[in-house]
This record gives sequence, structure tokens and C-alpha cells, in this order.
Amino acid sequence: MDVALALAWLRASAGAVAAESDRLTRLDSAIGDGDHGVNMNRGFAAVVAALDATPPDAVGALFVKAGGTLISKVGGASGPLYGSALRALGKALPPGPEVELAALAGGLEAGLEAVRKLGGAEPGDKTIVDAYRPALDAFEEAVAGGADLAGAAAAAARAADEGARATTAMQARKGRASYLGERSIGHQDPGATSTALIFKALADVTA
Amino acid sequence: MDVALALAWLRASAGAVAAESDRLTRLDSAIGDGDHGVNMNRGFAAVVAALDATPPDAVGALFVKAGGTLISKVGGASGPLYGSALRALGKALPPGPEVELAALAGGLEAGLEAVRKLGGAEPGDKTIVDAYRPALDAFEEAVAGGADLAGAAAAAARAADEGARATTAMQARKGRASYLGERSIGHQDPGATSTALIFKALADVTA
Amino acid sequence: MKKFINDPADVVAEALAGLAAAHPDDLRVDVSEQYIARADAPRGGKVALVSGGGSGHEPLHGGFVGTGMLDAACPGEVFTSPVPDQILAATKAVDGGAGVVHVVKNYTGDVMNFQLAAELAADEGIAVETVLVDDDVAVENSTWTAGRRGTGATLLVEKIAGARAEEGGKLAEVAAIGREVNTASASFAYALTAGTTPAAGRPGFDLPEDEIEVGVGIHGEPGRRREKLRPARELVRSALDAILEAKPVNDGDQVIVLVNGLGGTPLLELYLVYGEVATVLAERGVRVARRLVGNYVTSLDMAGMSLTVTRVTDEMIRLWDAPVRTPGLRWGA
Amino acid sequence: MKKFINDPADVVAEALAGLAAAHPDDLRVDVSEQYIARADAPRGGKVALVSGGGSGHEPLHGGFVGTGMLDAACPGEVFTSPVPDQILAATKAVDGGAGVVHVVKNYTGDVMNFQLAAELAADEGIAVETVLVDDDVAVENSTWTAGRRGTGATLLVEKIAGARAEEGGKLAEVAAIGREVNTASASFAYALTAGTTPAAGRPGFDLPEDEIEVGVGIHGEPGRRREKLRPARELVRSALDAILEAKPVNDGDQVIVLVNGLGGTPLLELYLVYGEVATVLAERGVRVARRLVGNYVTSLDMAGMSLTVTRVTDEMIRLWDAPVRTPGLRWGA
Ligand SMILES: Nc1ncnc2c1ncn2[C@@H]1O[C@H](COP(=O)(O)OP(=O)(O)O)[C@@H](O)[C@H]1O
Ligand SMILES: Nc1ncnc2c1ncn2[C@@H]1O[C@H](COP(=O)(O)OP(=O)(O)O)[C@@H](O)[C@H]1O
Ligand SMILES: [Mg+2]
Ligand SMILES: [Mg+2]
Ligand SMILES: [Mg+2]
Ligand SMILES: [Mg+2]
Repeated sequence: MDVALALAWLRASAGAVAAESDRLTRLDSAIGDGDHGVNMNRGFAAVVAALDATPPDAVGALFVKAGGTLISKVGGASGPLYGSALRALGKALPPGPEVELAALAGGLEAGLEAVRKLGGAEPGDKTIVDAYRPALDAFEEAVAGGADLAGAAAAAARAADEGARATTAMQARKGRASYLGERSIGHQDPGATSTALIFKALADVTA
Repeated sequence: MDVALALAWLRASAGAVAAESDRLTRLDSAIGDGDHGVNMNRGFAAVVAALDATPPDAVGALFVKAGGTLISKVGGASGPLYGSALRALGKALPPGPEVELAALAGGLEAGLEAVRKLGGAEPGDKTIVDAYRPALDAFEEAVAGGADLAGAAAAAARAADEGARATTAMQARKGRASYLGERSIGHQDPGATSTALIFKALADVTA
Repeated sequence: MKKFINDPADVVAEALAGLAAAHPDDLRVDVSEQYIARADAPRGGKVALVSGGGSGHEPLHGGFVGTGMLDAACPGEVFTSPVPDQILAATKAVDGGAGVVHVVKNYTGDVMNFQLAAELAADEGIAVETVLVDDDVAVENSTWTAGRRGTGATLLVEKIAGARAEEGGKLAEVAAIGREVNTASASFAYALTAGTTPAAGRPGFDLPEDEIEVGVGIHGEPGRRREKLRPARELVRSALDAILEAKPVNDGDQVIVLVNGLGGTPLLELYLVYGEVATVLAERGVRVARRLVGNYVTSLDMAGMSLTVTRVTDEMIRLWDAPVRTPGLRWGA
Repeated sequence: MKKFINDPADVVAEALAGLAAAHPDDLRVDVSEQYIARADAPRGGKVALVSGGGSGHEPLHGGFVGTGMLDAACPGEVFTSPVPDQILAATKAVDGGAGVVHVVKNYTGDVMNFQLAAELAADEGIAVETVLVDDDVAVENSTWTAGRRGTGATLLVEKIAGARAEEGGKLAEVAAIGREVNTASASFAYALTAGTTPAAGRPGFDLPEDEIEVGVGIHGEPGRRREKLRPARELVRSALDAILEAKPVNDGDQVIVLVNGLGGTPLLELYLVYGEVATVLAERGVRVARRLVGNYVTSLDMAGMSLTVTRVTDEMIRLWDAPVRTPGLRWGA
């Protein structure tokens, strides 16, 4: 992955989040406070603006900047979580304008670790983690099986989408949805849904 | 009219106001503040209770007491208006347990005069006066034509009802409805409507 | 209708009991005569202020009873003026021998009931002066109406006249400054939704999702006309146009501004509205000496707001700043 | 959606501008960094209190900035916690060298953003203590949830800890009394309707005409369950059962009670509710030392109310009574 592709990914994520903003907000109205689409949209629009203004010349720096921008602009639960994930991803990457597939996989692992550390969510808690974990597993499995970035990203996107769908049956144990108790069952998690959009964006730009 | 008939009239008025309370309130919601039915109901229920507790032995005293009770219990515009009307009616009657038809007509005239004095409304202003004035004219005309109380009351009830209906076309110049300007046109006046109910009650108990 | 009540018929009495329980040291509530008085009333030699009107406008008037404002308030049924008995009882209870000022909002019912009460009080030898509040400039043609309604300016009249009474003003003086404040005031209101009275159980009117009522009062009555909803900055400009046309304010004049919510409007929106008001008044060279933003003269749960602008003298500002200690308005004490 | 706003995206910034214009002498609003500070901050040697959270809860928190309460507040977007940059900027702006207490309501977003900000502040050498508020006992099972939410008790924590800071309390002392107040508090809320966020443009949930949400927070999120509407006296009893079970109050203990409207509930109903609360607490031998009735910790235009009961020491009462001068809470000054 080079700087241009990383930028394309984040642009595509911004586009997807904007296009699906209403849906994310609707999902969040059902079991949260109805702002997830607005939050993600505000954040990714700011990321694109920040990167356009002063494009970093290293992939790692680009993700660190993107993460920092999310932290500075989003607020709520999703801002620090996605922001920390992207910062950790960026920090884990080796310097330079291009990174290998294995390094990217490691970076994504660091990103998930940051989410887990900050939010303390386990798989099954009905959060971002429930799309991110299976996506990363599929990504790593594809890489281990010899896939290229396009193949790994496609596998990750599929797994993330399945993971997001699977949250419908879960009772939330983290975030606002947890206050609803059993009433959180039967609704897809907004954060897991936005995670699936982001992995789909990666698949789209690499396909 | 004797004490028993006067009491029957007020009782019948209370019954009519209770039965039509929702309609009066609905009319008042359209061009006022939506409390006319509740106000009238509270007032006439109190009148009946007060008269039941200590029934006066003179017709005049009975109306004075009824009027005073309305003033003490209703509030709003209708309380002082109807209360003053009944008080004036009672005060204008000669003493004793029974009064002549002519005296009653004079008393009703005094009642209307009290409404006019307190509220300053002219015919056409879309108020109580627009039912009371034609009712009284019809009553007096019938009496002059030799009718008995039943006949005069029936004529008055018909005229009051027509008068109330005619308020629909009027633009209010007094009371809350006046604030609506031209929007008050097209709705029947609640106060004129309750006046018609009271004259109908008189026709009913004398029929 | 969903409300935190028991029987709709008991709302006013039960709310009064709650008010009494909530302010045991400051207020004395007579539940049977239905009035709220300062705990320390009557105060010998002090002119007393009594106001009242329908319930549903809280904190007006009961929430404005206390040091530096009203001596007593008479709450009627919801949106229904109090009865003369109540007003008379309150007047007698707080009269300290120096006379009583009745602050009356200009509605047919309030005017008549207070008038009857004033006559009864006079019969008992109490000197009563009535200050009629009629600040609502949405009511345009007074020959075709019962005259302008009393709305937001009532708060200013009660605060400023109340301060004058507290510092020892005589009956005529207290009434005079109250009238001056009223004359110097103009208000205009918009409603986004109707309020629901407990007794009626349904909203006073229905409004489509994109329409507002322009020029409403505080009793859930419809306004002069309906309009499409417009941005706050345009609504503020139109309201201030009406206000400043009715009561012109000259370059350099000082005003007190009240941005008042009608009960269902979040403070977030009221502050946004105040920002627009400040901008427009600054453009026109009007100096805002003091301002108040919040839900003070309400119409149950109506989503709506009113603007009141009062041209004030230095003396009025001094009285506005004087200490006040009531459930609904408090500073300096 | 009908609101007094311009562009939904600008609501928070424009309301902030209005707040600044409305309180020119008492508040300093940094519109670009998005925080509200006391005009006289930083005060050398005084422990500073900083709070914040999503907008839409006004007067919380911005309305509680001033003498005797908060030194600064950071409003996020509507129902969205503020960002670390904002919190850091406010923390630096009001630090008087004696350290800063962050008052944080226990929501995932608030906790994380304040945590990141506290780390950044520590990097810059500012001592920060965090007081987490989690009083909402409608959230029952903490292993299955993000823990109890912070709601009405936030006002008490900010008032009492703010008074302690004002009189010269040290960082650890101010934080300690804040935590004690939180520990001694329990809250429970009902919603009759959902609020509407300007950005979403529609109510957060729909409720049938005869149902209520039981155990809601202050972000328009649905509660634990739906129930049929019941009379106020029954709702009060159920809420107090939950509150007193979670935080038992013994015979003769003193409490402060907050009857709080969620934004769209008329004061008339809140006073009626307080009357019921007073009755139930009296039955149980609980002494109500102080009480507050009004819309303080709101959820936009939600029709709803919350009850908070805090078991207080004499020291807490003394600090509660201490002068406070903020847009939303004021006495003794
Ligand atoms: N502790 C957590 N760990 C991981 N993800 C979480 C956690 N808490 C919440 N989330 C995610 O955040 C999403 C909500 O984000 P958003 O609506 O933007 O923030 P907020 O809940 O503060 O309004 C949830 O759908 C969930 O996926
Ligand atoms: N000045 C007046 N003279 C005669 N009748 C009046 C006057 N003002 C109002 N009314 C009558 O009072 C009625 C309203 O009574 P009600 O709803 O009980 O009182 P309020 O208007 O105070 O709520 C109106 O429909 C009208 O007929
Ligand atoms: Mg959310
Ligand atoms: Mg009426
Ligand atoms: Mg009325
Ligand atoms: Mg949020």
C-alpha cells in the first residue's frame, strides 16, 4: 500500500460514510442516541480535508494524521475509538511512502488492539470489535493463503459485513446500547456497521 | 316562575352544560383557549351543589346565589359574565317565592345589561350577547303577544340557537377570539353556544 | 395526552401543594383559598403586589412571589383567570396598610375578575391600584380586539415594581413605575406546536410539520396567521420589526431584552435566538443593558418563544438589578 | 422537525455565541476552541472545575459556569461528548496552578475523550483529578452494561465540589467531596416523548399515546422497558423504590432532592411531582434538607422527568447553600 492508495481508501471511506450517514444514524437511534452517521461523516470529511491540505508523504504518518483528526473532530465513543485505531495503525507501520502487505496486516492488528485497550470490548459485546475482529482474521488468513491486497481486502470486507450483521442477534454489553438490556437485541450495531463500510472501502479501492 | 322551577332550570342548565362540555371546549379550542366546557361545567355543578345545600326560598335570592357561585367558582371571562347576569336577574326580581312573567322578562333584561356593562360587547361582536339579545327579544315579543312562560321560553330558545349559529360568520371583536382577527370567522362562538343551551334548558323545563 | 399528573381535575391544587412543600421557608401557600404568599407577608407599611392568572404559565406568577417581587399570586385553573374570592383573600392577606397593586394581564377574564376583586377590596377599605399589562404587539387593531394581551412584559413589571415596593415606594409610585415599564415594552411570539391542557387532553391546535403560528399568546390560542417555518434569524428579524415599529427605540436608548421560551423549547434554541437578537439590536444601535433568557412566561408544554423589548431608564435598571429571591427569579439574595 | 435554528450543523456554535452575548460580564466564551469559562479564570491558587458533555442538556454544563460552580465547560455536538482538544484547551485556560478537577458523566464517549484530554494535560504538567458521575440506577446490571449513567447528580457534584473549590479546597479535597456526593446519589427517569436532535430531524423513538419509557438517560436513548402511563403518584413511588433500594437512606438521614425536567415538561407538572416525592419521603422518615425543582439536566425537548436523591452530610448542605452565580443556578450572589 502506498500513500496514494491509503489516501484513496480514506476518501472512499469518507464517501461511504457520507452515503450511508442516514442509515448509521437510524441504527443509532434504535439503540443509541442517533448521532453515529453525523459523527462519522463529520470526522471523515475532516480527515479528507486535513490530508488534502497537507498530504503526508509516508503511509504511517498519513494514518496517524487521520487518526488524530478523528480524535479532534468527532467526540462521542466512535471518535476516540476509530481515531486511536488509525493512529495505532499508522504508528505500527514502518516509515516510508509504501508498506508491505504483512506490515499492513500488523498495523491493522495494532489498530484493533487500540480499540480493545481503550474501550475494553470483547467479541460478542455488540461493538466495532464484532466487525473488526472477523475482518482482520479473514485478512490475515487470506494473506497467509497467498492472497494479494485486493484478495485480502475483499475477504476482510465480506467478513466485516457478516460480523456486522451478526451483531443484530447480540445483547450489547458496551456503549450506550448496553443500557437497553435485552431491548438491544434485534438491531444491528451502528459502529460495527461503519467498520464494515470502511473495510468495504478498502476492498473497493484495491479491487 | 317559582323557586322549584327556577331550580329546575338551573339544574337542567347544569345537565346540558355537562352533556355538551366537550363540544363547548372544542369550540373554544378553535378560537379560544379550550376551557369553556370545563369552566361552565365546574360553575354549574357548583351552583347546583350550593343551591342543594341551602335552597333559598325566594326566586330572586336563588338567582343571586347562583350568580355569586358562578363568580366564585368559574373564573375566566364566562364566570364574571354569567355570574353577574344571574345576580342582576335575581336582584331585579321582586321578593317572594314566585314571580310574574313580566318581572322575569325585566330580570332577564337586567341580566343582559350586566353582561353589556361588564364586558362592553355589542351585538355582532361574536359573544354571549349574540345569543342573549335575540333570545330576549323573542321572549319579550312572545310575552307581548300573549304567550305563557312555556311559549316565551320556546321562542327564546329558538332565537338563541339561531343567534349562536349566526356567530359562525362573525369576526370576533371581544374576548380571546378577537386576537385571531379574520381567522375567528367560520367558527361558532362557545359563549353564545352555552347561552343557547341555557335558554333551551328553560324551554325544556317549562314545556 | 401524557402528563405527570394524577386526576386532571386536581392538577392545580396538587401542583400548589408541591410548591408549598418545595419552598417551606419562603412561601406560605393557602391551599383552600388558593393563593401563594410570601412567608413574611403582610409587612407593615410596605405596598404589596398581587398578581395572578390562569395556571400553566409557570414560573409566572407563583414562582415570582418573594422578596423584591410579588407578595402574593393567585393561580386560576389552567388557562383560566382566578376568581374574585381568591384575589380578595390574597389581597387581604398581604395588605400591610400601604395599599395593594394588582398586576393584571390584559385578558377579558383576568380584567373582569380582578376588577370585581378590587371593588370588594375597596369595600373593605383596602386601597388598590391596578397595573394593566398589554405588551403583545401581535394584536394589531385594538378596535377589533379586546386590546393587546399581557405576556412577557409581566415579568418586567413585577420585577421592577416589586423592587420599588421593597425599597419603600408609595402605592402611587409603585403603580406608576409598573405602568411605565408596561408602556415601554413590546412583545411578539411564535409557536411551533400547541400546548395540551390537562382538562382538554389534546393539543389546542394542530400544525403541519413545516408550519408555525405567528403572533400567539400564552394560552394555546392560535395566532394571527400561519406561515412556513423559517430560519431563526428571519423569525427574530420579523419579530423585532414588529416590536420596534410598535414601540420605537432610538439610537442610544437602553433596553432590557427577554428571550422567553413557552415551555417546550430547549434552552439551546433560546440562546441561539438571543444571539440573533443581539446581532439585530446591535445593527440598529440599540444598547442592551440587561437580558434574560429562559422559560419564564410559559404556555404549558408549547414549543415556542416570545421576545420582549423594554426601553428602560437608569432607574428601571437599578430596580431590575435590585435583589430578588423567588423560586423562579433570584439574584443578589 | 421544527426548531428555532438556522442550519442544523451550526446549532451548537450559534447557541454558544448567544450564550456569550447574554453573559458578557460573567462568562468568556472561546468560540473557536469551543469552551465556556468564567470571565475571571484562571484564578491563581484555586482548584478549577471543568466539565462537559454533549450539547442538548442545557443549562448543564455551560449554564453552571461561574462563581461557586464550574470554571469551564466544554459542549460537544448535540448528544456527542466533546473532543480532547476542547477539554485540554479549557483545562489549560482555567488552571490556576492548583490543579483541575474533571467532572465526567459515565458514558463511553465522555469517559474516553476526558481520559485522552487528561493524559494530554498531564503531559503539559497540569494535575488533573477525574470525578466520574454514575448515579442512574435504572441501569441495573453493571457487568452487562457500560455501568450506570451520569445524570441528575452531576448538578449536585458540580455545585458542592464547586463550592469547596471556591472556598480554597485542595485538589484532592475537591475531588473527594465530588466523589462522595456521587456515591451518595441515585437517580431514575421517565420519558413521555423522545427529544429531536437538530441533525437527525426526527424524534429518537416513537411512543404510543399511552406508553412511557421507563429508565431513560438524557440522550434520547430508549429506556429499559416500556410501560403504560400511570398516575404521577405511582410513577414517583416506583422511581423512589428503585432509588432507595440502590442507595438506602436510613430513618433520620438528610437528603437533597432534585426533581428535574428533561426539557419539555412544564413546571406545573414538576411541582406536582415534587409534592408526591415529599409525601413518599415523609412516610419513610427521610428528612428533605434541600430541594430543587426545574429543568436542569435536560434532553433537548424531551417530555420527561428524573428524580435524584442524595444523602447529604451537614458539610454538603453547607456547601450546597454557599453562594453560586451562574446562568442556570444562582443564589446568595
Ligand atoms: N467500548 C466500546 N468498544 C468498542 N466500540 C464501542 C464501545 N462503545 C461503543 N462502541 C461503538 O460505538 C458506536 C457508537 O458510536 P457513536 O454513536 O458515534 O458514539 P456515542 O455512543 O458516543 O453516541 C456503537 O455502535 C459501538 O459500535
Ligand atoms: N366582553 C365579552 N362580552 C361578552 N361575552 C364575552 C366577552 N368576552 C368573552 N365573552 C364570551 O366568553 C366566551 C369564552 O368563555 P371562557 O372560555 O369560559 O373564558 P376565557 O375566554 O377566559 O377562557 C366567549 O366564547 C365569549 O362568548
Ligand atoms: Mg451515538
Ligand atoms: Mg376559554
Ligand atoms: Mg380561559
Ligand atoms: Mg453520541
